[in-house]
Amino acid sequence: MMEVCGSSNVTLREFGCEQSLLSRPDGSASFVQGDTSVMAGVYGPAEVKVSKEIYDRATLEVLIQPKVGLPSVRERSQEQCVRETCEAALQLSLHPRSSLTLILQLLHDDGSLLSCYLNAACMALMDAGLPMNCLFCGVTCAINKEGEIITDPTAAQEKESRALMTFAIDSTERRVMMSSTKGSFSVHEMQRCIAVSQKASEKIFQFYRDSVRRRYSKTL
Amino acid sequence: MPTDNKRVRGPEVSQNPSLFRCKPAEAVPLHGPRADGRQRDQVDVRPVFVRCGLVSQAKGSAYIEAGNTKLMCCVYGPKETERKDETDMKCGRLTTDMRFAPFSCLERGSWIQGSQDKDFSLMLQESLQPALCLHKYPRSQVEVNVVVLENSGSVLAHAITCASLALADAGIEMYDLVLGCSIRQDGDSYVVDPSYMEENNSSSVSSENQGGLTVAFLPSLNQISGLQSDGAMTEETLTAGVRTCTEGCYKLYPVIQQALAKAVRKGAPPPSES
Amino acid sequence: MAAGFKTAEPLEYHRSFLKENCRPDGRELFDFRTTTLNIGSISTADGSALVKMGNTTIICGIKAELANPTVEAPDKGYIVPNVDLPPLCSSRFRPGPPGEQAQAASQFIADVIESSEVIKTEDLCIERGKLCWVLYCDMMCLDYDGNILDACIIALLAALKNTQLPEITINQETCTPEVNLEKRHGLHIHKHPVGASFCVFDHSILIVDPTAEEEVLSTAQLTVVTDEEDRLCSVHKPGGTSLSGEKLQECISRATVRQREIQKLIDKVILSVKTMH
Amino acid sequence: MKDTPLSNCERDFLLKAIEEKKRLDGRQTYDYRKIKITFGTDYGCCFVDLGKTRVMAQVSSELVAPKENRPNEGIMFFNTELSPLASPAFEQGRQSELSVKLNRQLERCLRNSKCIDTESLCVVSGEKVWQIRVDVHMLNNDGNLMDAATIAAITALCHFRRPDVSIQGEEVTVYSVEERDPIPLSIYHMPISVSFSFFQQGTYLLVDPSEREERVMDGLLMIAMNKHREICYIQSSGGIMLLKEQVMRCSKIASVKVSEITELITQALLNDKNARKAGGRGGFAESMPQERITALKMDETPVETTDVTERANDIVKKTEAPPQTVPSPVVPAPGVGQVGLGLQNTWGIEEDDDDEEEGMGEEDSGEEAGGKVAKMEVDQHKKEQQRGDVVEISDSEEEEVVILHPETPVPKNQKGSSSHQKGAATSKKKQKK
Repeated sequence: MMEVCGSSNVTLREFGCEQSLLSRPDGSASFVQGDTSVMAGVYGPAEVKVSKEIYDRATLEVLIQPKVGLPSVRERSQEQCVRETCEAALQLSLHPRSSLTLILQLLHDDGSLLSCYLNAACMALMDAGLPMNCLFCGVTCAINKEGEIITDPTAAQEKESRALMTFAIDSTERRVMMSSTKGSFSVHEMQRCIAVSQKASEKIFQFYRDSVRRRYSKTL
Repeated sequence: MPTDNKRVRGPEVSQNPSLFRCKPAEAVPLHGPRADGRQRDQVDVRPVFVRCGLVSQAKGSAYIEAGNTKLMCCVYGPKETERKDETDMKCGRLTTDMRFAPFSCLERGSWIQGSQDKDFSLMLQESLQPALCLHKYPRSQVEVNVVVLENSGSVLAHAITCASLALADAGIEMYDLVLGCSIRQDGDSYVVDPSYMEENNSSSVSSENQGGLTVAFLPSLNQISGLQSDGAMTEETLTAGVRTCTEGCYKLYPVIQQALAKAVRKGAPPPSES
Repeated sequence: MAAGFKTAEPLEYHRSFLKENCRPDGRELFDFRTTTLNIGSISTADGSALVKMGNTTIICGIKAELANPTVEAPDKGYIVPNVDLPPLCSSRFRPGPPGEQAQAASQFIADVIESSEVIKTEDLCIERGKLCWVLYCDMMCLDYDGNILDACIIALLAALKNTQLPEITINQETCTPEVNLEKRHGLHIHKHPVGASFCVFDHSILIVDPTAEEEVLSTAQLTVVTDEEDRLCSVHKPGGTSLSGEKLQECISRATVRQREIQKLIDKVILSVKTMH
Repeated sequence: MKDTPLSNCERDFLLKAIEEKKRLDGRQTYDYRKIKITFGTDYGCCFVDLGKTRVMAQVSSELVAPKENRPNEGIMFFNTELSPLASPAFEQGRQSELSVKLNRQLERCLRNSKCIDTESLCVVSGEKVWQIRVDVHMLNNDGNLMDAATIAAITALCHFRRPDVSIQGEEVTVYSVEERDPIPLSIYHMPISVSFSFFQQGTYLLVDPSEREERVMDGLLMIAMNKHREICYIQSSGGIMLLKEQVMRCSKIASVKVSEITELITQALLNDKNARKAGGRGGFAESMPQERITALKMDETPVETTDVTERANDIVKKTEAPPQTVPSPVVPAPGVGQVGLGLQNTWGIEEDDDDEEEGMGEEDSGEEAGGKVAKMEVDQHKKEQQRGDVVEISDSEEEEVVILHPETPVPKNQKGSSSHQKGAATSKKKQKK
């Protein structure tokens, strides 16, 4: 058994978010975690291509754009993770036979990228005003060589770590919506990381709430 | 910079270890008995193993193994034509797709289909089409997909046989089965159903009568639906070659018939009392 | 009658089985389908395996080639895994470049190889900075009936264990490699990762080893990969409805049992081939 | 997704407004929209906001072999990415006409004007040179993407630092940022493009058209110029006839605009340099507008972890330990094995030949035919027996399928297999399924 993780590592870096920053998309947001930064845009509900049409719900497409070069297999796998998470959160059956497109543009990668994609995606979906069952947020945990948990690791910390886990936590029951891991780890370590992520999600959801409250403070 | 960004990428270049082998590869004997013990200049085809209806998702499927050549064929359809603009109101369409698994040849192949695959697909389509009653399937298409798992020669010939079996298994109406057989002519002698080594190994003794020939044959109608030859052969050799190939097809015929009968018997409702 | 019900209301059809704690094909919720393994059937490959889990069939062929190591990692070789879902295996796949599912599967397998360290890429180095092996691990689905990830991992592992690399020496005078194709040796397999996939029905019911139909109707999918030391190599849940830590724990327990089962199977099959000579 | 079409009313309205020398955003004819230049955390990353149009450029470098005809020159590579983020009409991964056009223009403007000293990018002549790659991502299209893209690309190139290299003999060492300070590119001049749109066959002219204006314009004239008033590139598109005076007037306007923009870029680069020197953090968190109601920042926050370990332990303990013993797999033949009794597969279950089933099913604990999948069989089709005589084939399959030594099937690529196969003239068949 590992000792209780050192508290100094269990922090979330500076968070920042700006919504509606792009004029063309129906919803947009940029999300910053430390130096990691992602911009997200949502189009839809709009007309769908016949080949992608689903008769009882909307078709959601997620596109991840890397900074240099074309998207590769890695981006495709991340797209799948983000898409299936969003699909579970969105009430897609309200918009049958229509298309939703979520584009995520990487601006800078300094660790915890997948969680930043998820957070940016959630903020953009909110900005687009799409009906959702719940919100979700992404938390990345790294386990370093000493067995300590580091939340929201930087790229350097990720490199040093022995295992890396990213979870998407839902806002209603704080359960795991998505999980993506790297490296090998014990069951205990995973359960601890889940528990830490659930705690961290409280902070992120509070941040969501604060930023949305601030945004609508004049209209309310 | 054309890179394949839809697959996990390896190094830009890599080489087959056999390029650096210390001992030269054993040469294929040009006279006398063949490497696998079969007879030269005789209609000595490899024993084949065939089976129908292996793939649960497909309408019809077949697997064929001849020597080390292994290939599989699945048939989907008849279904609505995908390309609406090509819908034919009177006649169905046959589409074929033939590909080699990357590990199927001695040299690792690429996932991206090369011109050879496309060539084979086309040959396959042209050989099968005459045997199908496509007029019975207006506005629809029948898809034939072939995957070569291991290439040990005569791939096209066996693909034709396998595909026609799969079509029959799928219950697509046909005038007859299509059987394929190929020979390799090397000067005066020839080998039937050549292996990969025999296909790619030609002696430079005589430049005349060098070539390969693949025939697609409808056995009960006694008609040829497809013929492909490369190399240079005299008219007489070619005619003789075609004759040899049809003979080879006749040898396959009972095995194919029997595999089909077995699949039909299995698929038919049991003659039970209930 | 039943056929009509199944076609018209597939979800209700499955629910009526799940209510009784069983599945339309007669399995219980935590039962895997029969898993059959056959190794070494492709002679053109350096290692091969064919895996069938129920109807799902995956063939994995490994080809080894020589290449230069990268400047960044001069003492490492390459492992290049790719999963192909050709139109042959199911009518849901179209010809052309691999779709999202195939790409995500390829990336998943690559991640499992890296995380589990089934093979250390250092082992593939022949001469530092000069020459190394590239293992092209190509997995092809021949019959798609769900749960390809588990089948791919088994096929990959068995094929790697079946792989025999030719002996290679560097000629000191000419500085060129010399390959002896007759003399071959196996790879050093460090870990035995095995996956177990689950589906979530109606946000709560967990079933293992889903068929293609169950996958479509489910609300979430989850794959747990464990090795022989009960360490987790991957907990991959791409999304879908949420699961609590307790539910995940259930899946992990099932996955560890499955790991033992499959490792035993692979070992026994490999052994059966070895004892033949 | 399709772009929303422009209605005739809108079109007429826009043209009428232009005739009345009015623009929708309140600008005058020759006004440029507000330009904002920000930089990313790493070198060579630049954002340009031109009104609502937003573009990002990222420069990266890589050591590659030079082109054969220019062994002493580095390579400049431009890639324009029309991200679907910028407009619903843009599609990912497809080279649209617009993206090819933009890329061409960018290349002509920045590569062909020889503003970058490519010879200084050579490391080993004929062997290794730097390839400088410029990726320009369009993030929001509100017109005049080209001007924004050139500003972003040239600023990013000015901002970029490549890693230092040293050559000792044949060994080329690339130093990381920590080891040696990276080196900026040598840039001779900064070409900046200025776009002019023409309406009503060239009667009206507007500088820096917005997206709406672009949709109703008849033609476009693009002039790229540096601050020394040297024209680097000029292109007119859309098929309008321009008078010589019009072009001259445009070039005059361009020279004014270019000196303004150059000044702005220099200032922005200087600011960034000072900020970096002072050790202040650059990057996105800093560039986020604080005063906007849509933006919010949260400082670094600790996460409560008091009962985390307990909770994890609880969950692990609660689930019952998995059984240590697992069923033994069945190995009916060398190279083949099977485990589990579940759903059967269609591969080979039709084997009704009873003699095939040795060693299968017995070991399976009690359950009925679950494991009875005959996955392996040795079929031998003796074609010799049927040679030439098709008509007389009997219906009975037992006669046709002759099974030889079913107890010793051989996996195919085993070395020993050849010895097994010697016996029969025709080789033994084993289904690999």
